[in-house]
Amino acid sequence: MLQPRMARLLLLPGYALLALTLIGPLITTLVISLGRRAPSGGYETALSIENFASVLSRSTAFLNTVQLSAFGAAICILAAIPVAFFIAKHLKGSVRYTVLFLVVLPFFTSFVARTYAWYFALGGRGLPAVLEWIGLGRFRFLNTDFAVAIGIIYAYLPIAILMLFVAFDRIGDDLLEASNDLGRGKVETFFSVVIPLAMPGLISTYSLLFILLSGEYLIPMLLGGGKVYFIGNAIVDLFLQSRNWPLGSAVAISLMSMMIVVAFLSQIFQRMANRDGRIG
Amino acid sequence: MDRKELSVWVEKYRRGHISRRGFLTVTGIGATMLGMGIRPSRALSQELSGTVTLATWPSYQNQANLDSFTEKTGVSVNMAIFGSNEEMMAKMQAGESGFDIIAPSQYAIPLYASGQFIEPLDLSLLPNYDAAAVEPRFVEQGTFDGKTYAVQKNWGTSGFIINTTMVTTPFTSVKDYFDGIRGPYSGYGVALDHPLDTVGFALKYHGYSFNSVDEAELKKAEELLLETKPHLYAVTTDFQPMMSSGDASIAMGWSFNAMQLHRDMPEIQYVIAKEGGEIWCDFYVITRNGPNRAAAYALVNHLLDPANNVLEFEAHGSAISDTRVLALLPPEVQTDPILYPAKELLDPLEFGIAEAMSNPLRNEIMARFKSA
Amino acid sequence: MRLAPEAEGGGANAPDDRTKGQRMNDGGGTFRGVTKKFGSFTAVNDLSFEIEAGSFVSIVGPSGCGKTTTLRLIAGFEFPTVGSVFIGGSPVERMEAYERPINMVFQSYALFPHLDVFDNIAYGLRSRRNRRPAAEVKARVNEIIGKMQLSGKEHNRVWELSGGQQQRVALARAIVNNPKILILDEPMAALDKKLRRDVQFELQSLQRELGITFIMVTHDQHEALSLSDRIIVMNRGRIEQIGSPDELYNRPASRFVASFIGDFNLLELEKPAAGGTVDVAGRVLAVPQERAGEGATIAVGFRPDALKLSAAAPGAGGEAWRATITNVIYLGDKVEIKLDCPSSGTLLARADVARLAERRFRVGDTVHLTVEDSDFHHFTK
Amino acid sequence: MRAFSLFIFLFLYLPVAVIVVFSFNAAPNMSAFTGLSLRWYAKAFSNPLAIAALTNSIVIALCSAVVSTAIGSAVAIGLMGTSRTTRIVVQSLMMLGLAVPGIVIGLASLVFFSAAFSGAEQAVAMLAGWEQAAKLFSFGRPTVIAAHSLFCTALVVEVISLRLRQLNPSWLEASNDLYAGRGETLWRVVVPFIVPAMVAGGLLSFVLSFDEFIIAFFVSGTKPTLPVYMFASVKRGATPELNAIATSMLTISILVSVVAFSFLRRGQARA
Repeated sequence: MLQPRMARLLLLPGYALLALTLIGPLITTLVISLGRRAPSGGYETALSIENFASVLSRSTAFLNTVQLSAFGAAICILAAIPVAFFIAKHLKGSVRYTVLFLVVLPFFTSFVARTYAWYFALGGRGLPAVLEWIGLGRFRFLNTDFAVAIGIIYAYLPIAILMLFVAFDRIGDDLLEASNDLGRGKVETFFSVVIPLAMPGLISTYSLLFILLSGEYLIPMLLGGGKVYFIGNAIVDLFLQSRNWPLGSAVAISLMSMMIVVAFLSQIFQRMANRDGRIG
Repeated sequence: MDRKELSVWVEKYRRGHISRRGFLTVTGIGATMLGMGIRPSRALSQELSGTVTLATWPSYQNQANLDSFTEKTGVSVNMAIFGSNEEMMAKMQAGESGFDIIAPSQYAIPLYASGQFIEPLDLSLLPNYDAAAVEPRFVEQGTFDGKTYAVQKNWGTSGFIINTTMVTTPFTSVKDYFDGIRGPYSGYGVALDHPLDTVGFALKYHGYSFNSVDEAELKKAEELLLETKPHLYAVTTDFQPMMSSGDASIAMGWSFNAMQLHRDMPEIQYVIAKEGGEIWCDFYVITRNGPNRAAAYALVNHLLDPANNVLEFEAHGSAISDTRVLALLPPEVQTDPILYPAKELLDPLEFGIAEAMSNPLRNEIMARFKSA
Repeated sequence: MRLAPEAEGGGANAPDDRTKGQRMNDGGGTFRGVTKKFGSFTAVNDLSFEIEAGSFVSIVGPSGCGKTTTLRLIAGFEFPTVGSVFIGGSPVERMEAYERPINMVFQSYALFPHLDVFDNIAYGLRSRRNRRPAAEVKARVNEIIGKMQLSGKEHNRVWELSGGQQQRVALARAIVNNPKILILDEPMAALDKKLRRDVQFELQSLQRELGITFIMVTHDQHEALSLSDRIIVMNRGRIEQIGSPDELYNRPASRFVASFIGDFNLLELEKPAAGGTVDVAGRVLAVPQERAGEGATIAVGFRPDALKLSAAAPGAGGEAWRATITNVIYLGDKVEIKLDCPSSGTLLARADVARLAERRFRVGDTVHLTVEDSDFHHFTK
Repeated sequence: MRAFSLFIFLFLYLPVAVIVVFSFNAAPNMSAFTGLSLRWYAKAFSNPLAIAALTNSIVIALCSAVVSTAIGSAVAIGLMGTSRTTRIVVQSLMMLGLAVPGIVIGLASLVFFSAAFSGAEQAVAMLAGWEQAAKLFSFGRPTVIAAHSLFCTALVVEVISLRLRQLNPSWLEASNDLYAGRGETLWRVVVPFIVPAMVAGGLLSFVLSFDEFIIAFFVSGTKPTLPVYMFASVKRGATPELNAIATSMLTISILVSVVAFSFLRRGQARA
């Protein structure tokens, strides 16, 4: 429907943006990853793939990242599904948008501050003190996988709710009613109609969350206290602490490759889910 | 500048050893511009105006001094806050050139100087600086190749901060730290997220120099660190809340952390290890290519005014060695055991050095320690 | 109507800049050798036909026959690969949809969800190419809202309307622009049967009242038969036959048309006709004069009403014209009887209930069949 | 489900509550609540650094939201009319823009912009002989906005594409049929249809840009954004001043959003 000429025109600013902020910097990263650490840190021209071989030295961080991201994204989705469904299908008119707005509202306070608030909430004088007072014993949450998981779930839950809201909102009420009519209760309808139809949305949400999570840096830094160490932390340290930019770039490129694979798989799964979910 | 010299600079630029503006200036491209009627931006002008940018640490300057400077000169002061010397240096190495003044620690100065990020100070523009009033060992840390690149701001030490209600065994040494954490205090120790100190103390445990870059010695240090890692509660520079909440009982830390914690909770004590550790000193340096050099000199000079420096002390709470300032401070400050420890405690301390900061192996050990 | 500048000298003729007299002349459409290919698939193959201005034309055919493509070629959503399209005598095959004096009622109605009823109807009158003054827009839209019995719904959201109301809005949105041709793409598809009848009557009256050429695509042959002046029957991208409902019913040009329009009993011949006669299960029929020039007859057939049943053997045809009744369906005044005939397979008979009153046929009965020679249609294709 | 939603809301608001409560704490640190006080607000609002960082962040987030909503909408619409290959390439690049870790894009942008600026400045100085050329470009708001616009645009494209998938192609044909050309159809049918997605994308962009830390840390030059400032402060021990800043931010945001919301409502009623 759109004329190719107009389409090209509309895409032009997008191309410019991509060239300036993505392609240029990425090529720079690639060039740096083939270089060598200068004696006092930074980058020195060279041509070697040695840095990519050294990426293996960060395998613990990779493993940590993948595990917690996969887990965190799953929990985000599981927690977001009832909320998003509730907003999309049980709330009407302006109420639903007000509620959606309330989901986003915590975002308006600083992320650093919010994460720092968890630092205190999970710290010795926070939740553990409450639990001890109740008589459940002495807990320590900070600097554990648990704390980092709480942090990332907290940070990414609103995104999950928003994305799933869109996915659920697209499913017509008539389909739910049709299923109810065909003798399936609410729960059964949810699993036999809503979930299959929302599958592409679920998959894209999960993969986006996974990708965002695996690039996370601040949360493990603040709540992991150097005990839970993501690949993002490894990259930041390589750039800002050891100033080994070539290795940092190589690790970054490896991480990106992993993300690209995830995104690619997500596309394939979405397409498959789309095919399955198509009606007629 | 002859051809050979130029090619050396070109090579340095190519390797990223110097910044692009440094390169332009040094190689005479700046001079070419001058010849073409282009006045280099860094030319000093007598009139002060615009904005001057100071890169420093959090809670490290007194706003009152900056305000009075603005009032006096009309130059507004912008501050960029950094978390560590390494961060600051990484950003400079990546080509950031908007800072006029930076506040690095002693070990970073040779790197900035050799990388052409900073240049020897024109002391005639800093009448408030009196080298004779500052302890020579600190003055010396601000020089490179015999030239003064930096003027002292404040100094401090690295040691251990313990909560005496939780740490009941005697605690006086690096050994007590590592053995304590691997022993009775497992799960309650904090190491600094700072390669120089953390690797340095691990070296000290084995009796080596804090600044060692010897491979064999570093290997032993790494073994110790990796052994300790599972017993640690955290590896961070932001350990004060953990200490005050009782989540941690032993932390590797800096004297100003100890000051703050001790003030609120007297049971928290500062220990300078008997084997030694680090003594450090922060400086003001003026960047080579900062946008407002004249104002940079004026601001540093303003901050070094002894009366103003007293206000600075109130803000950062670290020791100052300028005798003119000390004379203005209450006597109990100079006898404070955390701020001004006894000489015999200070003697074994070493200044962190540039080689240790930039050594690839030390950095890699730190990275492996953190990712373990 | 705004045509291409070269067609009408660039004048800003709006769709309504015409008198009623002209309307009858300039609303015709012509296809000349139109072929439309999508890649290697030929959707429409060498189509040529004329549509008389002011007539109600239906295009029918099975799914995939090319009727929708033909419609879209008229509307301007597709452009011919080869051939020309004329509207009111002007070539339009290179004109965009928004340049053609044609409006369409979409199958799904395609009402804009972000606009209310009034704004949906006013959409065309507010388009840059066709902009009317606000007062006129208001007057015309209100008039049409009244005519289409949508009063009081002006500011309703379109999704709040019933299916019938939505269809009226879609219709109003198209005719408010006074197009030369109104295109209706399966307009009844989404309506229930009762409503469908009403809408059919309304459409017919509306077309008479407006005098606009209506072109309707439908897969429902009954709908086409009852509404249209002329019907275009399409199959596999080609036209099978164009004619009035009467012509199509009584003189189908091909086996396809015969089977598609109305019910038909088709008998494929094992041997093509030879020497002016055909042998149909033992019966020798003379090929009618008018068919003789078209080539060999390959099939014959007859309408269900031509088939007469009797309990006793009428003589000719013998065993081949005996059949067993498998179904009897009463349709009020008519009865339909399905028969299993050993020689011709399944046949359908239809008769007035009144005529059958004296004898009741039951499932399982064996009957003798009679068809007059003149009731046989002969097909060469 | 209602109960669970309520629980999730509690979870989302718990840290916010901590921040708000401790911003009024009289104690010098966050270890205990000792009494009500406004001292941290006084301190925050007399801290020009914090104020400058806050202003900076608001300006950057606004610009990023506007830029990325404009570019993102154009791209999402443009993608409807391009070849499959172009669409896949652009979508993959956008996805990449979202996926690239901030640290990578931040540092890479710093090095890349630095090189590009230096080249451009030299060219201008040599060719035009303009003496101020060496100061022509510097890091600051524009660089942060550019870098933030990447992931914000990617997000907007995603959100709007999702919406466009629900666009009934017949609407476009109907519009064409009703004398509206392609451009007019875009403006009168497609754009109104994606407005909710644009608003959502814009809001999300604002929020993400406002909170983005690591990219801003690298390319904000000498003017830190609020997260950069806060992060640096946290690294040497946070004070409740941060809570006061965060609480103020929250208050302003709520006010702005309520105003924006009521405007949107009024606009809806009129349309």
